[in-house]
Amino acid sequence: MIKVVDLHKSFGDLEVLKGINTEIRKGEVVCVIGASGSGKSTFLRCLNLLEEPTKGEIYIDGISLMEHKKDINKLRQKVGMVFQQFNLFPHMTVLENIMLAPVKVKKMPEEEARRKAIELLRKVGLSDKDNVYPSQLSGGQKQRVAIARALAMDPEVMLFDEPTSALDPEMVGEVLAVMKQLAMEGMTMVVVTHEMGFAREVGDRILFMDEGVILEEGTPEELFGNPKKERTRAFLSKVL
Amino acid sequence: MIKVVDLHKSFGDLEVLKGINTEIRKGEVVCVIGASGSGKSTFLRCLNLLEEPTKGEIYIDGISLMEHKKDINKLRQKVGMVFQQFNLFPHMTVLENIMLAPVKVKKMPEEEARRKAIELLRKVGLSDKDNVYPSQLSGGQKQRVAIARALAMDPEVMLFDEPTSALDPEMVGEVLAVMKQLAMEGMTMVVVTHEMGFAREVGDRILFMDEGVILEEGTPEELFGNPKKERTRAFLSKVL
Amino acid sequence: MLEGVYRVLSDAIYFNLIREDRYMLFVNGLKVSIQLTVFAAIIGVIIGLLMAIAKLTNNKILNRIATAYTDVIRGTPSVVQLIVIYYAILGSSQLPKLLVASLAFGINSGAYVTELIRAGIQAVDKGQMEAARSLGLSYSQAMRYVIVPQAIKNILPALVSEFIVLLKETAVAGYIALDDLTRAGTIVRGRTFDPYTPFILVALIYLYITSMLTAFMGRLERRLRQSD
Amino acid sequence: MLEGVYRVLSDAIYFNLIREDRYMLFVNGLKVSIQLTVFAAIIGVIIGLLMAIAKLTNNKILNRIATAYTDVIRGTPSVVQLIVIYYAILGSSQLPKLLVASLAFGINSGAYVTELIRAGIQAVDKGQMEAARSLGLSYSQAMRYVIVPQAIKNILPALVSEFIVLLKETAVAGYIALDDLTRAGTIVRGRTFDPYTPFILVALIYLYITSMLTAFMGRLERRLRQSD
Amino acid sequence: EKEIGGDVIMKRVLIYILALVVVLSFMGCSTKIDTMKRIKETKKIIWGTNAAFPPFEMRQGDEVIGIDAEIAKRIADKLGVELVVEDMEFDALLPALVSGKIDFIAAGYTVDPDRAEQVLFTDTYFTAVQVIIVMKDNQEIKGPEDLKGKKIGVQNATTGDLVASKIEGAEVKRYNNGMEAVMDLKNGNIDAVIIDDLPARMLAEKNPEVKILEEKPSEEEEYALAVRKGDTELQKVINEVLAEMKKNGEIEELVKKYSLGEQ
Ligand SMILES: Nc1ncnc2c1ncn2[C@@H]1O[C@H](COP(=O)(O)OP(=O)(O)OP(=O)(O)O)[C@@H](O)[C@H]1O
Ligand SMILES: Nc1ncnc2c1ncn2[C@@H]1O[C@H](COP(=O)(O)OP(=O)(O)OP(=O)(O)O)[C@@H](O)[C@H]1O
Ligand SMILES: [Mg+2]
Ligand SMILES: [Mg+2]
Repeated sequence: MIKVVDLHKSFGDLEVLKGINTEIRKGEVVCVIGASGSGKSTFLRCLNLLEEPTKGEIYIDGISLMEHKKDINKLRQKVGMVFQQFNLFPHMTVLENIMLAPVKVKKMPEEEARRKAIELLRKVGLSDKDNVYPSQLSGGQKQRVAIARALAMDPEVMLFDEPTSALDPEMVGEVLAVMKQLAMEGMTMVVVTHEMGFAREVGDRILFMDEGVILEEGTPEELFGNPKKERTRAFLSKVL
Repeated sequence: MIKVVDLHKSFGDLEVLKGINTEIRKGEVVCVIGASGSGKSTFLRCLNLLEEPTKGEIYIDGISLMEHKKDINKLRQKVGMVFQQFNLFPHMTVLENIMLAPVKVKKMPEEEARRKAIELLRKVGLSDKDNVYPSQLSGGQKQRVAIARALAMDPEVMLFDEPTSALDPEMVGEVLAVMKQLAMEGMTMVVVTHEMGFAREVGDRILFMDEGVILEEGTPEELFGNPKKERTRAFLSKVL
Repeated sequence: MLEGVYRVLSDAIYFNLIREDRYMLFVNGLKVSIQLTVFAAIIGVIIGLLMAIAKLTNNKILNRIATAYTDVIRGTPSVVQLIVIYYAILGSSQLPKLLVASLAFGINSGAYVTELIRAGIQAVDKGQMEAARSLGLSYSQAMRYVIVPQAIKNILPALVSEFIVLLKETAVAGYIALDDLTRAGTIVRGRTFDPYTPFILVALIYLYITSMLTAFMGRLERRLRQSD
Repeated sequence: MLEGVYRVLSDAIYFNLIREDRYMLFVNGLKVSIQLTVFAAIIGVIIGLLMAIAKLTNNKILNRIATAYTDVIRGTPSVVQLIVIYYAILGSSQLPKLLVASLAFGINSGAYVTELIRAGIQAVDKGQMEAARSLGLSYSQAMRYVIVPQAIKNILPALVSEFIVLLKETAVAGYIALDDLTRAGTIVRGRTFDPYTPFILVALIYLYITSMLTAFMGRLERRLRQSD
Repeated sequence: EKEIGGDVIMKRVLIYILALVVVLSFMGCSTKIDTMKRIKETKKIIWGTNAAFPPFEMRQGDEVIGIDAEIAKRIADKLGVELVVEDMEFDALLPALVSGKIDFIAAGYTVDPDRAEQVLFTDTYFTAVQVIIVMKDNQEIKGPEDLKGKKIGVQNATTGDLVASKIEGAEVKRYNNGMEAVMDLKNGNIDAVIIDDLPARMLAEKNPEVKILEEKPSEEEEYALAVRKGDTELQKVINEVLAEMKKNGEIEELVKKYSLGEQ
């Protein structure tokens, strides 16, 4: 589904990604963990070409992202993304937020888009919030709308960048529940997270990133239960 | 030296001081303690007419502040003040900071003012910083300069409003040392502070303020050792 | 003394307003000034929007063009621009004078609006663009549906303020023989030979309109602040 | 083709600059524009400082006067102000024209400087005034020695920007028959009947000077930021 | 910032109006000027003109030259003082004279009853007539009758302005000087220009694309100088200068010199 080969990314002199190699299979839930500044977000954003890689290749369904920069809008439709800061559009209602991309990008008829949006809102448990503006929502509700908005484009893979770190603790659960459900329905997901419980329970595979490389990877049991590298152990001892 | 009679102060609808009565004798060191928002700063600032009392009287050396608002600049010369945020003048060197008031207000000749400033800097242990700008000083050094600046006007009483709360812990000592020395030299001082150690050691009398009144007062032994009021005890249990 | 004051005043009013229906000159002048300002404002906002986007894209040529435009316009007096555009650039275009003047002032205003809009767009959180792009919207779609609507809201009060500036700028329209409000003062002065009154009247009319606009801007600012 | 371009250009230069030493008109015009701007700026800063203080004191009458002043000036076009001040207020004063114009533009600029300085003063930390007063300095001493010097530093770049605006504003000095740079363009055009060249030259000269000033402002801003 | 409503604004504006009324009335009662005394004290006489009216006044380099310039110079010489030129917009001349900014007007200034109410005219020194300038290829406009409903360019506040303003349905465009009007005529923005005959000839000479119509839109008129009301002493001096120059044919010579020789 997604194949990453020797991915490098530098900001000026600062090399943030130093050669990432991995493959994400259809239906897999991959959780990315690691210390702050290790390059997790940058990695995720490269998968979407929100950051342009300095070197390396990314294939989605066998198509090279680097060779098809022109079709980036097409390719991005296959990849949904959810941000730490939600990034809902504040001047649109919840429904308009969700309908925007299907109507403008996929040229879906308004009515169909609306029906779909309402269905997605039901799915994330916010049926009653369709005509409300984002400023009137709680953080957890905002993030669930953001997930619905990404899902409206029927993506083949969903990227989550610390979707719960901007939330008050009592709202983390509701967002994780939605993500868990998505995973169970077979969505391919890459999740950067500090929620080790979620990673352990939902993740098929855990990537531990450190200083721009994937230092260690494995199933949750392997990685949490029996980390091989010293760095991984040090990190886990701090967060668990 | 200072006599405060039924002092009231309101900001709009909010009554912050609700009748303060006290007397401060020459050479006495009075420490004011109390919870945040209890009106300590406001009380201190009234002594200097930086805030104008709504009601009540303040006498300095028997002269009513309220009746002599016109001569406020004269009266203020008798009262030095040191602020939590130092409030040094950033566009002047340390020496210029100290010399400003003597030269402009007392019309002291520049040379004399300079000699005096240098002496005061020696006193607060900053002889080598005379031509330096405030931005190049550490917090503790700034506060010591502020004390020297206030002393340059030969005040009869010094007001300190939490002089050490904006300082990193390692700098608190150097400022308290200067204040202790001042107290030993017989300066009349009113000190709002959270440094209970200092209050206990240096204070002749402690005022405990609560919700705009002096709830309890006494020597450090009385007030810290055997507080009479419930509120005082509750406050002390939290800070000691 | 009082009688003298009264005489002077009533004479001033009679000669500068009543006689030969001279008040109509002011009324028509005001009409021209307002039309000119409104047209110029519309042109200015359109140009400003395009140029702001040109400044923000990664296209070097567009960047250069937009920068040259704003630098030249903001670096020269509007009177000079008006004269150059009217007599030189659009000289023999045969367009109505009001339109040419609107274009000239619009081109002038556009440079200031460009900076306003650019700042307004840059003030929109970067995450908005990223979210829009990640949904598959193209750059221009993201601009149109997500960024610009939010930017507009940010800069609306500043736009009203620019509108006031523009109204005042148009006072030099007389340079190209457009009978705007200020010109009306000149014409009346030419008829009544009264050096003060016509221009004091003109000043009062401007003052009244700009005060209204300023008050409107204040209300707008408060309204927008509330809706956040 | 090339020869034609060369001919047109060399003719334009000859008739608009060389013949009858016409370049001297531009040189003298520029001199007048710069003198006018400098004098007006000085007057503007003095007025602005006084009015800013008048706005900030608790004296109601001073407040009102300062507010009326800034409202009226900022609410009317500078051309109209120039005419009113020149012909009406300073009517028969017989002062040199350059001085009257400097006064007029200074009064105009002063209103904008007032707001600049007021904002600059309000941006100085309140503790500075309190510290100064607690040392026994009077309000005016505190202003003079403590607040204003700091405020000036804050607003220096904005003042340079106001200076640029002022230079451009003075382009309407021709209204009171002052031979400034723009008027030089009019005069040369009146001689050469060349609709393009004189004003394009004028525009280029303005552009050159404002670019210099803008660059200077940028350097000043950076310098001041460093010194913090 | 506190709430500023429309009514508060109205109140403020009313206060400004009141303040201005006071200023105005104060100026209305302003003091008389003793012109001759001032001229003698300052050793200067101020000539007001609009130096875009060839051949009567025009710019040469920094100087103002032309027929009126020579007359003005003579007046200054006669008084033994320095001549100061104030080159201003034409419409501002009369207000400037009345308010004391200048001491006399010499600007191809037509004697007219309205103006005579405000100022004191000297003897006349030149007879002029308004003419119509159109493009050479214009077949439509042959005389004043054809100007109805047309766009006519004039110099603001000149006799031409008054003449054009009386033409039925005409749209009058007022320029700061005749040259700008002719430039706009060539640009096709107006149909005709009405201006005094001598300047018209010079404009036509410099702009071969235009022509002057034979038929005149108004009667002949007379140019004179103007001084402030009450300045009879200065008026007398000027009249003497004019009489002298007329008698020895100097004026005619000047007309020839500046109309032809220049440029
Ligand atoms: N646009 C940028 N320009 C320059 N440096 C950047 C940029 N984005 C990220 N960086 C740097 O790249 C490094 C990795 O950042 P990244 O956001 O990928 O880390 P992270 O693992 O997501 O950390 P966190 O857990 O704090 O989100 C950091 O040092 C960061 O400062
Ligand atoms: N200028 C002011 N305007 C309005 N309210 C004020 C003002 N200054 C102080 N207050 C209010 O008065 C109350 C007492 O303030 P004050 O600063 O005297 O308390 P404090 O005892 O010094 O507290 P802290 O220990 O936090 O400094 C607070 O509620 C404060 O919000
Ligand atoms: Mg991150
Ligand atoms: Mg306090």
